Amino acid sequence: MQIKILAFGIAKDIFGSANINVELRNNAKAEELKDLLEEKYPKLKQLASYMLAINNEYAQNDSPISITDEVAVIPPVSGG
Amino acid sequence: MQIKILAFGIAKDIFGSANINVELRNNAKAEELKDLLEEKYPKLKQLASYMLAINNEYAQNDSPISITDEVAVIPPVSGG
Amino acid sequence: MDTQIEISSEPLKTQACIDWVMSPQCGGIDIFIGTVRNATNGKNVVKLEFEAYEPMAIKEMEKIAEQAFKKWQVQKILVHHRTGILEIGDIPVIIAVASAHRDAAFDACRYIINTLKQTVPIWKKEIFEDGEVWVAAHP
Amino acid sequence: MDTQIEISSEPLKTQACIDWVMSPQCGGIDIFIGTVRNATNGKNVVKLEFEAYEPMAIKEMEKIAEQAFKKWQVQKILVHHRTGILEIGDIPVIIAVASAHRDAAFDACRYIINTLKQTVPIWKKEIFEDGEVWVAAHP
Repeated sequence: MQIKILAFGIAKDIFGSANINVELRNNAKAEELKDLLEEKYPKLKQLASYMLAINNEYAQNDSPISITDEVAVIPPVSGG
Repeated sequence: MQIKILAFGIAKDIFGSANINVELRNNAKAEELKDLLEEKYPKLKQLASYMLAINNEYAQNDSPISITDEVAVIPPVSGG
Repeated sequence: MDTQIEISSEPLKTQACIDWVMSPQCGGIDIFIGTVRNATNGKNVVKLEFEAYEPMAIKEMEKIAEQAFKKWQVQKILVHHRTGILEIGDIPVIIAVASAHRDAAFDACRYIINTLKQTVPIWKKEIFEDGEVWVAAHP
Repeated sequence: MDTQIEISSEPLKTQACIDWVMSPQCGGIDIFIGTVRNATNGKNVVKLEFEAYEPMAIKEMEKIAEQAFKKWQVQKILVHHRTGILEIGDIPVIIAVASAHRDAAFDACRYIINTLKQTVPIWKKEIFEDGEVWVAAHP
Protein backbone atom coordinates (compact mmCIF):
# COMPACT_ATOMS: atom_id res chain seq x y z
CA MET A 1 0.00 0.00 0.00
CA GLN A 2 1.12 3.55 -0.64
CA ILE A 3 1.07 5.83 2.41
CA LYS A 4 1.43 9.59 2.46
CA ILE A 5 3.66 10.77 5.31
CA LEU A 6 3.35 14.32 6.63
CA ALA A 7 6.54 15.98 7.84
CA PHE A 8 7.06 18.93 10.17
CA GLY A 9 9.95 20.99 11.49
CA ILE A 10 13.33 19.49 10.72
CA ALA A 11 11.71 16.36 9.25
CA LYS A 12 10.36 18.55 6.47
CA ASP A 13 13.91 19.75 5.79
CA ILE A 14 15.26 16.18 5.83
CA PHE A 15 12.58 14.95 3.39
CA GLY A 16 12.88 18.13 1.34
CA SER A 17 9.07 18.28 1.33
CA ALA A 18 6.06 18.70 3.63
CA ASN A 19 4.94 15.20 2.62
CA ILE A 20 6.31 12.13 0.91
CA ASN A 21 4.80 8.87 -0.32
CA VAL A 22 6.21 5.53 0.78
CA GLU A 23 5.37 2.01 -0.28
CA LEU A 24 4.59 -0.13 2.76
CA ARG A 25 3.29 -3.70 3.08
CA ASN A 26 -0.35 -4.00 4.20
CA ASN A 27 -0.89 -3.74 7.97
CA ALA A 28 2.74 -2.85 8.59
CA LYS A 29 3.58 -1.63 12.08
CA ALA A 30 4.95 1.81 12.91
CA GLU A 31 8.38 0.31 13.63
CA GLU A 32 8.68 -0.97 10.05
CA LEU A 33 7.86 2.45 8.68
CA LYS A 34 10.53 3.99 10.91
CA ASP A 35 13.13 1.49 9.66
CA LEU A 36 12.17 2.20 6.09
CA LEU A 37 12.31 5.98 6.57
CA GLU A 38 15.67 5.79 8.35
CA GLU A 39 17.09 3.76 5.51
CA LYS A 40 15.92 6.26 2.94
CA TYR A 41 16.69 9.35 5.10
CA PRO A 42 19.64 8.47 7.39
CA LYS A 43 19.61 11.98 8.86
CA LEU A 44 16.52 10.95 10.86
CA LYS A 45 18.86 8.85 13.02
CA GLN A 46 20.81 11.98 13.99
CA LEU A 47 17.78 13.59 15.62
CA ALA A 48 17.56 13.71 19.41
CA SER A 49 14.45 11.54 18.93
CA TYR A 50 11.37 11.38 16.76
CA MET A 51 7.93 9.82 16.91
CA LEU A 52 5.30 8.78 14.42
CA ALA A 53 1.73 9.94 14.78
CA ILE A 54 -1.17 7.95 13.37
CA ASN A 55 -4.46 9.83 13.04
CA ASN A 56 -3.24 12.63 15.32
CA GLU A 57 -2.14 10.30 18.12
CA TYR A 58 1.40 9.36 19.07
CA ALA A 59 2.07 5.83 17.78
CA GLN A 60 3.82 2.97 19.56
CA ASN A 61 6.31 0.79 17.71
CA ASP A 62 3.66 -1.94 17.33
CA SER A 63 0.82 0.37 16.23
CA PRO A 64 -0.58 -0.94 12.92
CA ILE A 65 -0.84 1.36 9.93
CA SER A 66 -3.64 1.05 7.41
CA ILE A 67 -4.07 2.77 4.08
CA THR A 68 -6.68 5.27 5.31
CA ASP A 69 -4.53 6.50 8.23
CA GLU A 70 -3.02 9.97 8.42
CA VAL A 71 0.63 9.37 9.29
CA ALA A 72 3.09 12.06 10.36
CA VAL A 73 6.71 12.27 11.45
CA ILE A 74 7.06 14.21 14.71
CA PRO A 75 10.60 15.41 15.44
CA PRO A 76 11.37 16.76 18.95
CA VAL A 77 8.74 19.37 19.73
CA SER A 78 9.72 22.89 20.80
CA GLY A 79 6.55 24.93 21.15
CA GLY A 80 5.68 27.40 23.85
CA MET B 1 4.06 62.71 75.96
CA GLN B 2 0.97 62.63 73.79
CA ILE B 3 1.12 60.25 70.84
CA LYS B 4 -1.31 60.05 67.92
CA ILE B 5 -2.13 56.46 67.00
CA LEU B 6 -3.38 55.64 63.50
CA ALA B 7 -5.90 52.83 63.22
CA PHE B 8 -6.87 50.69 60.24
CA GLY B 9 -9.37 47.97 59.45
CA ILE B 10 -11.09 46.58 62.50
CA ALA B 11 -8.88 48.67 64.82
CA LYS B 12 -10.57 51.74 63.40
CA ASP B 13 -13.95 50.23 64.33
CA ILE B 14 -12.72 49.34 67.83
CA PHE B 15 -11.37 52.85 68.45
CA GLY B 16 -14.40 54.41 66.75
CA SER B 17 -11.98 56.64 64.84
CA ALA B 18 -9.14 56.57 62.30
CA ASN B 19 -6.84 57.97 64.96
CA ILE B 20 -6.73 58.51 68.70
CA ASN B 21 -4.41 60.34 71.08
CA VAL B 22 -2.88 58.56 74.06
CA GLU B 23 -0.77 59.84 76.91
CA LEU B 24 2.41 57.80 77.21
CA ARG B 25 5.52 58.23 79.39
CA ASN B 26 8.61 59.47 77.53
CA ASN B 27 10.61 56.75 75.74
CA ALA B 28 7.97 54.13 76.46
CA LYS B 29 8.35 50.81 74.63
CA ALA B 30 5.80 49.40 72.19
CA GLU B 31 4.74 46.78 74.75
CA GLU B 32 3.62 49.48 77.20
CA LEU B 33 1.52 51.12 74.52
CA LYS B 34 -0.10 47.78 73.73
CA ASP B 35 -0.95 47.22 77.41
CA LEU B 36 -2.38 50.70 77.64
CA LEU B 37 -4.47 50.28 74.48
CA GLU B 38 -5.77 46.87 75.56
CA GLU B 39 -6.84 48.30 78.89
CA LYS B 40 -8.73 51.12 77.21
CA TYR B 41 -10.04 48.97 74.31
CA PRO B 42 -10.40 45.36 75.57
CA LYS B 43 -11.74 44.26 72.18
CA LEU B 44 -8.17 44.44 70.85
CA LYS B 45 -7.48 41.29 72.88
CA GLN B 46 -10.15 39.42 70.93
CA LEU B 47 -8.31 39.89 67.63
CA ALA B 48 -6.46 36.95 66.08
CA SER B 49 -3.37 39.12 66.55
CA TYR B 50 -2.24 42.69 66.02
CA MET B 51 1.01 44.57 65.63
CA LEU B 52 2.21 48.08 66.14
CA ALA B 53 4.08 49.92 63.41
CA ILE B 54 6.51 52.74 64.18
CA ASN B 55 7.43 54.97 61.25
CA ASN B 56 6.05 52.45 58.74
CA GLU B 57 8.00 49.50 60.14
CA TYR B 58 6.62 46.62 62.20
CA ALA B 59 7.64 47.21 65.84
CA GLN B 60 9.00 44.69 68.33
CA ASN B 61 7.75 44.69 71.95
CA ASP B 62 10.93 46.50 73.06
CA SER B 63 10.94 49.09 70.26
CA PRO B 64 11.09 52.58 71.83
CA ILE B 65 8.51 55.21 70.91
CA SER B 66 9.36 58.87 70.73
CA ILE B 67 7.11 61.87 70.33
CA THR B 68 7.94 62.45 66.65
CA ASP B 69 7.17 58.83 65.63
CA GLU B 70 4.22 57.86 63.44
CA VAL B 71 2.57 55.00 65.32
CA ALA B 72 -0.13 52.73 63.90
CA VAL B 73 -2.15 49.73 65.03
CA ILE B 74 -1.99 46.93 62.45
CA PRO B 75 -4.71 44.29 62.89
CA PRO B 76 -4.35 41.02 60.88
CA VAL B 77 -3.78 41.99 57.26
CA SER B 78 -5.98 40.60 54.48
CA GLY B 79 -4.90 42.23 51.24
CA GLY B 80 -4.54 40.61 47.83
CA MET C 1 15.96 45.94 39.96
CA ASP C 2 13.13 47.24 37.86
CA THR C 3 9.94 47.54 39.88
CA GLN C 4 6.60 49.31 39.58
CA ILE C 5 4.64 49.32 42.82
CA GLU C 6 1.38 51.21 43.15
CA ILE C 7 -1.69 51.53 45.34
CA SER C 8 -4.63 53.20 43.69
CA SER C 9 -8.35 53.72 44.15
CA GLU C 10 -8.81 53.67 40.36
CA PRO C 11 -9.58 50.42 38.47
CA LEU C 12 -6.37 48.49 37.74
CA LYS C 13 -5.39 48.27 34.09
CA THR C 14 -4.34 44.75 33.16
CA GLN C 15 -3.03 45.51 29.68
CA ALA C 16 -0.92 48.45 30.88
CA CYS C 17 0.61 46.22 33.57
CA ILE C 18 1.52 43.58 31.02
CA ASP C 19 2.91 46.16 28.61
CA TRP C 20 5.13 47.57 31.36
CA VAL C 21 6.54 44.19 32.34
CA MET C 22 7.33 42.94 28.83
CA SER C 23 10.88 43.38 27.62
CA PRO C 24 13.11 41.96 24.86
CA GLN C 25 15.41 40.31 27.43
CA CYS C 26 12.55 38.27 28.90
CA GLY C 27 11.16 35.03 27.60
CA GLY C 28 8.47 34.47 30.19
CA ILE C 29 5.97 36.53 32.13
CA ASP C 30 3.82 35.20 34.92
CA ILE C 31 0.87 37.30 36.01
CA PHE C 32 -1.43 36.81 38.96
CA ILE C 33 -4.73 38.65 38.89
CA GLY C 34 -6.92 38.56 41.96
CA THR C 35 -10.62 39.04 41.32
CA VAL C 36 -13.56 39.62 43.62
CA ARG C 37 -15.49 36.35 43.98
CA ASN C 38 -19.26 36.29 44.37
CA ALA C 39 -19.05 34.03 47.42
CA THR C 40 -16.85 33.18 50.39
CA ASN C 41 -17.42 30.04 52.47
CA GLY C 42 -20.71 29.57 50.66
CA LYS C 43 -22.01 33.03 51.56
CA ASN C 44 -22.93 35.58 48.87
CA VAL C 45 -20.59 38.55 48.73
CA VAL C 46 -22.16 41.82 47.59
CA LYS C 47 -18.96 43.84 47.50
CA LEU C 48 -15.56 44.25 49.11
CA GLU C 49 -13.82 47.21 50.63
CA PHE C 50 -10.03 47.48 50.72
CA GLU C 51 -8.20 49.85 53.00
CA ALA C 52 -4.44 50.39 52.97
CA TYR C 53 -1.94 52.05 55.26
CA GLU C 54 -0.43 53.39 52.09
CA PRO C 55 3.13 54.52 52.89
CA MET C 56 3.83 51.39 54.93
CA ALA C 57 2.12 49.13 52.40
CA ILE C 58 4.31 50.51 49.61
CA LYS C 59 7.38 50.00 51.78
CA GLU C 60 6.43 46.40 52.57
CA MET C 61 5.72 45.65 48.91
CA GLU C 62 9.13 47.07 48.00
CA LYS C 63 10.72 44.74 50.55
CA ILE C 64 8.95 41.75 49.01
CA ALA C 65 10.13 42.73 45.53
CA GLU C 66 13.70 43.08 46.84
CA GLN C 67 13.52 39.62 48.39
CA ALA C 68 12.21 38.18 45.13
CA PHE C 69 15.07 39.77 43.17
CA LYS C 70 17.52 38.17 45.61
CA LYS C 71 15.89 34.75 45.47
CA TRP C 72 15.28 34.43 41.74
CA GLN C 73 16.76 35.59 38.44
CA VAL C 74 13.91 37.91 37.52
CA GLN C 75 14.10 41.16 35.61
CA LYS C 76 10.92 43.09 36.25
CA ILE C 77 8.35 43.06 39.04
CA LEU C 78 5.06 44.92 39.07
CA VAL C 79 2.64 45.02 42.00
CA HIS C 80 -0.57 47.06 41.76
CA HIS C 81 -3.15 46.99 44.56
CA ARG C 82 -6.48 48.71 44.57
CA THR C 83 -8.32 50.32 47.47
CA GLY C 84 -11.92 51.39 48.05
CA ILE C 85 -15.18 49.66 47.23
CA LEU C 86 -14.92 46.80 44.71
CA GLU C 87 -17.77 44.96 43.00
CA ILE C 88 -17.86 41.29 41.95
CA GLY C 89 -15.37 40.71 39.13
CA ASP C 90 -13.29 43.79 39.95
CA ILE C 91 -9.54 43.36 40.35
CA PRO C 92 -7.97 44.09 43.76
CA VAL C 93 -4.45 43.02 42.83
CA ILE C 94 -2.19 42.42 39.84
CA ILE C 95 1.30 40.96 40.17
CA ALA C 96 3.44 40.57 37.07
CA VAL C 97 6.97 39.16 36.90
CA ALA C 98 9.20 38.92 33.85
CA SER C 99 12.29 36.76 33.60
CA ALA C 100 14.52 35.17 30.99
CA HIS C 101 13.34 31.70 32.03
CA ARG C 102 9.83 30.89 33.13
CA ASP C 103 10.51 28.98 36.36
CA ALA C 104 11.85 32.10 38.05
CA ALA C 105 8.79 34.12 37.00
CA PHE C 106 6.37 31.49 38.34
CA ASP C 107 8.24 31.10 41.64
CA ALA C 108 8.64 34.82 42.22
CA CYS C 109 5.04 35.70 41.31
CA ARG C 110 3.67 33.11 43.71
CA TYR C 111 6.06 34.17 46.46
CA ILE C 112 5.03 37.80 46.06
CA ILE C 113 1.27 37.21 46.34
CA ASN C 114 1.71 34.77 49.25
CA THR C 115 3.97 37.18 51.15
CA LEU C 116 1.83 40.21 50.33
CA LYS C 117 -1.12 38.49 51.96
CA GLN C 118 0.94 37.92 55.11
CA THR C 119 2.80 41.18 55.62
CA VAL C 120 1.43 44.11 53.64
CA PRO C 121 -0.86 46.40 55.71
CA ILE C 122 -3.98 46.21 53.57
CA TRP C 123 -7.34 45.12 54.93
CA LYS C 124 -10.35 43.60 53.22
CA LYS C 125 -13.90 43.96 54.44
CA GLU C 126 -16.46 41.54 53.01
CA ILE C 127 -19.89 43.07 52.66
CA PHE C 128 -22.80 40.61 52.65
CA GLU C 129 -26.51 41.27 52.27
CA ASP C 130 -26.91 40.98 56.04
CA GLY C 131 -23.71 42.43 57.44
CA GLU C 132 -20.00 42.89 56.97
CA VAL C 133 -16.76 41.50 58.35
CA TRP C 134 -13.06 42.42 58.34
CA VAL C 135 -11.42 39.31 56.93
CA ALA C 136 -9.01 37.40 59.24
CA ALA C 137 -9.51 39.85 62.11
CA HIS C 138 -10.77 37.25 64.56
CA PRO C 139 -9.53 33.71 65.26
CA MET D 1 -14.73 21.94 31.90
CA ASP D 2 -14.57 25.32 30.27
CA THR D 3 -11.68 25.57 27.82
CA GLN D 4 -10.65 27.78 24.94
CA ILE D 5 -7.84 26.30 22.86
CA GLU D 6 -6.65 27.98 19.70
CA ILE D 7 -3.79 28.01 17.24
CA SER D 8 -3.57 31.10 15.09
CA SER D 9 -1.20 32.93 12.77
CA GLU D 10 -2.62 36.28 13.96
CA PRO D 11 -1.09 38.18 16.91
CA LEU D 12 -2.40 36.86 20.22
CA LYS D 13 -4.63 39.24 22.18
CA THR D 14 -3.69 39.32 25.85
CA GLN D 15 -6.62 41.38 27.08
CA ALA D 16 -9.18 39.23 25.24
CA CYS D 17 -7.65 36.10 26.79
CA ILE D 18 -7.89 37.59 30.28
CA ASP D 19 -11.45 38.78 29.69
CA TRP D 20 -12.47 35.29 28.60
CA VAL D 21 -10.97 33.58 31.63
CA MET D 22 -12.40 35.94 34.27
CA SER D 23 -15.57 34.85 36.02
CA PRO D 24 -17.49 35.75 39.19
CA GLN D 25 -16.85 32.27 40.67
CA CYS D 26 -13.09 32.71 40.47
CA GLY D 27 -10.86 34.51 42.90
CA GLY D 28 -7.54 33.98 41.18
CA ILE D 29 -6.19 33.92 37.65
CA ASP D 30 -2.70 32.89 36.73
CA ILE D 31 -1.46 33.79 33.28
CA PHE D 32 1.72 32.73 31.54
CA ILE D 33 2.80 34.77 28.53
CA GLY D 34 5.73 33.55 26.49
CA THR D 35 7.61 36.26 24.60
CA VAL D 36 10.31 36.12 21.95
CA ARG D 37 13.68 36.90 23.57
CA ASN D 38 16.38 38.79 21.72
CA ALA D 39 18.98 36.14 22.55
CA THR D 40 19.40 32.43 23.21
CA ASN D 41 22.58 31.00 24.74
CA GLY D 42 24.19 34.40 24.23
CA LYS D 43 23.45 34.49 20.50
CA ASN D 44 21.32 37.26 18.95
CA VAL D 45 17.95 36.05 17.69
CA VAL D 46 16.54 37.96 14.72
CA LYS D 47 13.19 36.20 14.62
CA LEU D 48 11.45 32.92 15.30
CA GLU D 49 9.25 30.73 13.18
CA PHE D 50 6.63 28.45 14.70
CA GLU D 51 5.08 25.57 12.81
CA ALA D 52 2.25 23.41 14.15
CA TYR D 53 0.67 20.11 13.15
CA GLU D 54 -2.58 21.84 13.91
CA PRO D 55 -5.25 19.12 14.37
CA MET D 56 -2.90 17.00 16.49
CA ALA D 57 -1.62 20.02 18.43
CA ILE D 58 -5.17 21.02 19.33
CA LYS D 59 -5.91 17.45 20.40
CA GLU D 60 -2.79 17.28 22.60
CA MET D 61 -3.59 20.66 24.16
CA GLU D 62 -7.11 19.44 24.92
CA LYS D 63 -5.61 16.39 26.64
CA ILE D 64 -3.38 18.61 28.78
CA ALA D 65 -6.36 20.77 29.79
CA GLU D 66 -8.34 17.63 30.70
CA GLN D 67 -5.47 16.41 32.87
CA ALA D 68 -5.27 19.79 34.58
CA PHE D 69 -9.01 19.73 35.33
CA LYS D 70 -8.56 16.29 36.89
CA LYS D 71 -5.53 17.26 38.98
CA TRP D 72 -6.68 20.66 40.27
CA GLN D 73 -9.87 22.48 41.19
CA VAL D 74 -9.77 24.94 38.31
CA GLN D 75 -12.69 26.46 36.45
CA LYS D 76 -11.42 27.83 33.15
CA ILE D 77 -8.40 27.07 31.00
CA LEU D 78 -7.29 29.02 27.96
CA VAL D 79 -4.38 28.06 25.71
CA HIS D 80 -3.57 30.16 22.65
CA HIS D 81 -0.52 29.40 20.50
CA ARG D 82 0.69 31.39 17.56
CA THR D 83 2.32 30.13 14.36
CA GLY D 84 4.34 31.79 11.60
CA ILE D 85 7.15 34.33 11.78
CA LEU D 86 7.49 36.18 15.11
CA GLU D 87 9.67 39.19 15.89
CA ILE D 88 11.40 40.04 19.18
CA GLY D 89 8.77 40.84 21.82
CA ASP D 90 5.97 39.02 20.00
CA ILE D 91 3.92 36.50 21.96
CA PRO D 92 4.03 32.83 20.89
CA VAL D 93 1.89 31.49 23.72
CA ILE D 94 -0.65 32.58 26.33
CA ILE D 95 -1.96 30.24 29.01
CA ALA D 96 -4.58 31.49 31.44
CA VAL D 97 -6.18 29.54 34.28
CA ALA D 98 -8.94 30.70 36.61
CA SER D 99 -9.84 29.03 39.89
CA ALA D 100 -11.60 29.81 43.14
CA HIS D 101 -8.30 29.60 45.05
CA ARG D 102 -4.98 30.74 43.66
CA ASP D 103 -2.81 27.69 44.38
CA ALA D 104 -4.75 25.59 41.87
CA ALA D 105 -4.39 28.27 39.18
CA PHE D 106 -0.62 28.55 39.71
CA ASP D 107 -0.09 24.79 39.71
CA ALA D 108 -2.28 24.15 36.68
CA CYS D 109 -0.83 27.01 34.62
CA ARG D 110 2.72 25.83 35.22
CA TYR D 111 1.79 22.22 34.50
CA ILE D 112 0.17 23.22 31.21
CA ILE D 113 3.12 25.19 29.84
CA ASN D 114 5.62 22.51 30.98
CA THR D 115 3.60 19.70 29.40
CA LEU D 116 2.84 21.69 26.25
CA LYS D 117 6.58 22.05 25.68
CA GLN D 118 7.00 18.27 25.98
CA THR D 119 4.09 16.84 24.03
CA VAL D 120 2.35 19.31 21.71
CA PRO D 121 3.49 19.01 18.08
CA ILE D 122 4.67 22.57 17.53
CA TRP D 123 8.17 23.42 16.35
CA LYS D 124 10.26 26.53 16.79
CA LYS D 125 12.98 27.63 14.42
CA GLU D 126 15.45 30.23 15.68
CA ILE D 127 16.66 32.54 12.96
CA PHE D 128 20.03 34.21 13.61
CA GLU D 129 21.94 36.69 11.49
CA ASP D 130 24.12 33.86 10.17
CA GLY D 131 21.79 30.90 10.00
CA GLU D 132 18.83 29.11 11.52
CA VAL D 133 18.14 26.07 13.65
CA TRP D 134 15.14 23.94 14.66
CA VAL D 135 15.21 24.05 18.45
CA ALA D 136 15.82 20.74 20.27
CA ALA D 137 16.03 18.75 17.04
CA HIS D 138 19.54 17.43 17.69
CA PRO D 139 21.11 16.08 20.89
